[in-house]
Amino acid sequence: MLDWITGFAAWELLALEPPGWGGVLLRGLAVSLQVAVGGYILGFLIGICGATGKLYGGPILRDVLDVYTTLVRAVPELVLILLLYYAGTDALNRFMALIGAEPMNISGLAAGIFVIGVVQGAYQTEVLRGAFMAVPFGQIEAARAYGMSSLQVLRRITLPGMLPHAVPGLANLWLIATKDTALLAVVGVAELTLVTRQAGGTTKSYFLFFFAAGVLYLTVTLVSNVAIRRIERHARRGMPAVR
Amino acid sequence: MSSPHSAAGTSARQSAPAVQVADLHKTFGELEVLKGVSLTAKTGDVVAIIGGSGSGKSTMLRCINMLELPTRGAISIKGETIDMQPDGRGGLRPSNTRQLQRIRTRLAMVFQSFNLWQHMTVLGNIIEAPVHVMGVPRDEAIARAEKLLERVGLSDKRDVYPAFLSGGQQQRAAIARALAVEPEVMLFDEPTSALDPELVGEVLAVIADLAREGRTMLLVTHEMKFAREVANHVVFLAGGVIEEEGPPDIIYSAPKSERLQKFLATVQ
Amino acid sequence: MSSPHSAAGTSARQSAPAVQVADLHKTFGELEVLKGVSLTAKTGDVVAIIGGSGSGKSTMLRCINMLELPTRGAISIKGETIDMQPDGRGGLRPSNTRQLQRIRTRLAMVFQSFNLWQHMTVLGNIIEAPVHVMGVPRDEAIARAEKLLERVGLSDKRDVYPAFLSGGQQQRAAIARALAVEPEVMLFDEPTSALDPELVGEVLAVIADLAREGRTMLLVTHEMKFAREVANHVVFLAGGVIEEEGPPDIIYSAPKSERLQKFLATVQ
Amino acid sequence: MGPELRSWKEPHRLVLIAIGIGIIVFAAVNMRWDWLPRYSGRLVEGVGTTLWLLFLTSALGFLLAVPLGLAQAAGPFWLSGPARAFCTVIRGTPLLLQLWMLYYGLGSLFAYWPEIRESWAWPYLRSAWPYGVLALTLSFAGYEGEVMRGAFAGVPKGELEAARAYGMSPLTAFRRIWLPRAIHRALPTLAGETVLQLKATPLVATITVVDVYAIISRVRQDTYLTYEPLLLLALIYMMLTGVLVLAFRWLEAKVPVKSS
Amino acid sequence: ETVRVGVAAEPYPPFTEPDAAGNWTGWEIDFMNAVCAEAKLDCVVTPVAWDGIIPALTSNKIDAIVGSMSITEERMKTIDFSDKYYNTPSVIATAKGSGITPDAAGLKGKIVGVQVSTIHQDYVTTHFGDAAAEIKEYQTQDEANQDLAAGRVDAIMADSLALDAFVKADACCEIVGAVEDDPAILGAGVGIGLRKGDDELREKFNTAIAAIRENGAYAEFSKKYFDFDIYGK
Ligand SMILES: Nc1ncnc2c1ncn2[C@@H]1O[C@H](COP(=O)(O)OP(=O)(O)OP(=O)(O)O)[C@@H](O)[C@H]1O
Ligand SMILES: Nc1ncnc2c1ncn2[C@@H]1O[C@H](COP(=O)(O)OP(=O)(O)OP(=O)(O)O)[C@@H](O)[C@H]1O
Ligand SMILES: [Mg+2]
Ligand SMILES: [Mg+2]
Repeated sequence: MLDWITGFAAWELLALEPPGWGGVLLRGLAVSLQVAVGGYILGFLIGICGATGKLYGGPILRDVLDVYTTLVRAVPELVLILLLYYAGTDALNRFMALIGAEPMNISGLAAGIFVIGVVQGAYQTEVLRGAFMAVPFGQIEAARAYGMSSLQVLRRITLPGMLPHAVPGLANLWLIATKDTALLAVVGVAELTLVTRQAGGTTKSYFLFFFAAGVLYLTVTLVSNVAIRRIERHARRGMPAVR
Repeated sequence: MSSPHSAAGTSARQSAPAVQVADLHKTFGELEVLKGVSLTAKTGDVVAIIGGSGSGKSTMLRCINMLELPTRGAISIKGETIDMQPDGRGGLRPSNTRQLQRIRTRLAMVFQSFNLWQHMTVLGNIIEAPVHVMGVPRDEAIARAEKLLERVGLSDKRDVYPAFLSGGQQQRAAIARALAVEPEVMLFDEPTSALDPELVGEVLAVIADLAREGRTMLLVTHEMKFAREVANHVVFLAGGVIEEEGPPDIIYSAPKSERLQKFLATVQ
Repeated sequence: MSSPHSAAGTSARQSAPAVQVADLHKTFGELEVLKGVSLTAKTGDVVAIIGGSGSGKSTMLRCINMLELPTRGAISIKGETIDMQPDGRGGLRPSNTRQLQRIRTRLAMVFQSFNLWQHMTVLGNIIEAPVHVMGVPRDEAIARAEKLLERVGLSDKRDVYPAFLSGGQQQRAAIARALAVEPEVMLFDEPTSALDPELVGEVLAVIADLAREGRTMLLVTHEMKFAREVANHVVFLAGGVIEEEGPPDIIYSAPKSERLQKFLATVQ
Repeated sequence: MGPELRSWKEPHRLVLIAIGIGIIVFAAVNMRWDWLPRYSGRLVEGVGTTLWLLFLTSALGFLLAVPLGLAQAAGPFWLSGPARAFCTVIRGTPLLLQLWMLYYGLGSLFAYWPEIRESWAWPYLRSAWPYGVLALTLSFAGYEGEVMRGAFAGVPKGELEAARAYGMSPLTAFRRIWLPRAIHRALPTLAGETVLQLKATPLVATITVVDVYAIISRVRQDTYLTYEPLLLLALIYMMLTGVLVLAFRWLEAKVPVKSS
Repeated sequence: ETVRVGVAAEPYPPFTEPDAAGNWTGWEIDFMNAVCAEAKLDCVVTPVAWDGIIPALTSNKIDAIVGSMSITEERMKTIDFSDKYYNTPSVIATAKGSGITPDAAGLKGKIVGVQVSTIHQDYVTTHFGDAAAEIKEYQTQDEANQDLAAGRVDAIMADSLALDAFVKADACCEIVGAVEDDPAILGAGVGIGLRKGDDELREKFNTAIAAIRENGAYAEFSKKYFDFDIYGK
């Protein structure tokens, strides 16, 4: 009757080929990573625009962006995902209908990326804004004094100069993005957490699959950490070590 | 400027003054900091700008390369006047960005707080403007940078990041960065006041060296003794105008205005 | 210590010296910083410790209240020797924690960088040790703290957090904190060197005041003139040993050792 | 206060506020809210459960975080190693998964021991909230342990030396100086983490704990309304977040820090 | 013409469950295939969280629900249904030898588990709400089953077939009997959920359901799962 123990010992259930569920888990992981990467990149684009808007935009833009970041950061991701998932696609389709186009069939994956991107965007806006502000203004003035155009100042001085201040925050957000994908289970996106639950439910070996998924998530985190440390070392070149 | 003796490096063909400031006004909000300043520096001149704290020395220097936009007046570099137009709020703004960027490369500013780019090595800082603004080939820029580093005595710090240099070394690197654009005029804003007394010497030595070479320089400084030694013209700013100017010997030994007398008494 | 004149506050019954350091050795890894230092300070003595940078002045002071554990030697406060035992790695460690804690309350240290507790107001800092270490009732501690604040001229800063004080005010608060434990000996480690020149004066005035009162004090300082005025005994540390010691008049006007002569020449 | 008040009166803000009010009025008029009275009692209870979960787990988690942070900042390797491993695992896996692992994994295992089933602990072990509390507590401890590590390490050494120099025992120095100073340093981060903790509480609804999110799910299932209950839920969480942020501001203001 | 058919993403054996190859299997999947083949529709299975399956339909993410969804008054306000395609009684399962009877008296002071958004939830709340000590709501039937096995609930109520499969697979528990019928809540069987106004699709499905009942296809694939006719009366 201890089927969680027998289940736990049933390693063959993790085989990559059916009837093993290993392949399903890995596919789920791939979906999770796709959503995380996509959402993160979308969030980064939103973040760059948001940060520039907050720093250099007019008063209206700044207030609108403030409303965006405050709202998104105050409401649980789970609720945002439900709201954006249903309302977002619904609104899009109504809009398509309005302009007379075919209703778009938005896949769960795309919706997931959109949702994670909007959430990430709010946080990344704040991280990037802080990093922008951490670049000493004198460095920008020096660049102007040497005849750089605004674009050159941004590309050659501001962006690389803010990197060391942005990397820790951005790294943290990446790790959050990988784990927030688990919340998409509630809208039925077949990411790692949902397929884990399906595998557990079908085979009754809950413990085994939760454990396996935990290991997969942890691996993603650990691998990310190694990469982050590299990036950080590169970004922090030229900064004295802090202890 | 009517300096009697002209320094070594002046060549005959350059008849236009290196820097010409005409009727410069600058207002911050309510505060009128510059109330009509005019100044001419011929090629090879070394002009020291002195004055009390808050008298507008930095502001004047920063207006020359448009880091601060003047409220009124004109700036010419080597006879070329920077194009400006009213900004609609009672001030001026540059109307030709390309011209401004080009002129800025002919002026090099050395800041009080160095403002080296922290994410680049010393070499990277020096070749940045030549390569990315003026389009000098990288190899050539590096070769030239190495000569400059030798000149300011920093050859061994070539690949070090600024954060790992002492203040004096950072300021010398900043001077090398300024020299790398082969500027026609160098602007120094209190280049030694952020330094410990022991480090001041090394930087002043480099500047004195440049002066001997005949470079056109405008420098704001509190080091009266030094200004006296290297400058061939001294400008005393007070109350938003040039209160007195002239060759250092006369300014220092026989100040006419009462304000200048008081000022010299407090700093010496 | 063989100071000829003994200061005011000495009472007859206290025959044991206030501080006695015997054959103190201290090694950091390979580096032997103190190589056998002995020192006696009678009650009411004001001992100034001078010496070049890195000569071990701070280390010696820190050994006296065991912030640094000596490698060899003995420390006695008012005749009570701090119990120590070998730590098994060639050094010593205190063997009686209660005794050490008790003795520490009889010694009060004033740090170069103040080290006020930032999460407490000035008053909180002052009453902390009396209330939480010595068990003085809170009201009493507050009443005493207020007197001390008045004494160092900080009555109006009673409820202010340290971050909002100037350096001189912070150091005066630190002195009040030290006085609050009614220490038998006060240890000062360069109490003014973290201060701007203008703030140094206020702190020195308070210390001079304490000296006049007859407090036993050991102070490491670079202010030679001040040391000369307040100390009745000067110790010159060099190369890990006491190179020379004696009354300030003799030490300053007729230094015997060559090292001391050189040292005095550089600092004056 | 003055400039802030004035800033609300800037024309574009007034327009934004008007738009905001417009949206609320539109929502109130055009959406279905007739269900609200029926559920108001249960909603209040749900908010109560959410807050209770938040405070209990943050408090317990913080108590755990202190030793975790201390072990990592100053402990010997055999303490700092496990502490770091704990924090890494908690931070490296989704809370949802941890929650299910505890409830559906670990929790279902107790049932197989008749001794446990008969014991006094069974009523607790069979209900869901202890697992929710445990998972949220561990999660908070994992994240906050990391924060406290930095806070402990960041307390200036001189202040600790001063404590020793005044004869404080290690325990007194910890209690009076090190810990309060570290908490003070960690407070701004702590505020953010507590908001994140609030936002993590709805996950317990997936293991049958009835918090405000579960009530709203119930409303959605009863009424088949898609947006209205979720909008109300978002509003509730926004208000709770606002209260939390204000509370932490007030706490932080108790020990002012000089802003540079 | 493609029809996106929503099924609950959580396994609901023997009606819908994914296998390790990621294919959906079960009686309802077979049913769906048969109906779609009959109606010449190109149907694709789209898993959606049960909790959000109706919003998914109304917000146009799917076109039909084949998810053992009972036809009830309350749901009819929001969506349309095809004719019923099966109907089975609702039963109560408990641990073996619990002595619990499937009525309010038997469940007095007990903890009852049900899946959210089901007719069973409504039924339990209405009929046993006062008697039971607590009603626990689960996102999936599977979790409710599991908690019954783990002893965390004393009884669960669900569709007889779902519980039948469960008690066959797990020796812990037994079915103690059907609850008293309440057509207002338990409804008129299970139908395909459709967006309101999608009458064309509903007609196609209705015709197809009638046809496969007629031509024996229904009986054919049902044999694999059940030894009786689950269409009901
Ligand atoms: N960006 C600004 N906004 C407003 N006021 C300014 C600004 N920059 C300078 N000022 C004011 O203009 C006046 C002149 O400033 P400036 O920096 O030119 O003085 P300075 O002569 O360089 O003084 P110092 O020797 O202290 O550097 C000062 O009163 C200063 O406060
Ligand atoms: N914790 C330590 N570990 C290793 N070496 C140390 C340590 N503390 C001090 N030292 C070394 O011991 C020597 C004496 O240091 P100490 O701080 O006592 O000098 P000092 O006389 O106070 O100098 P200063 O006037 O600069 O404060 C120095 O060479 C210093 O580098
Ligand atoms: Mg200036
Ligand atoms: Mg020292």
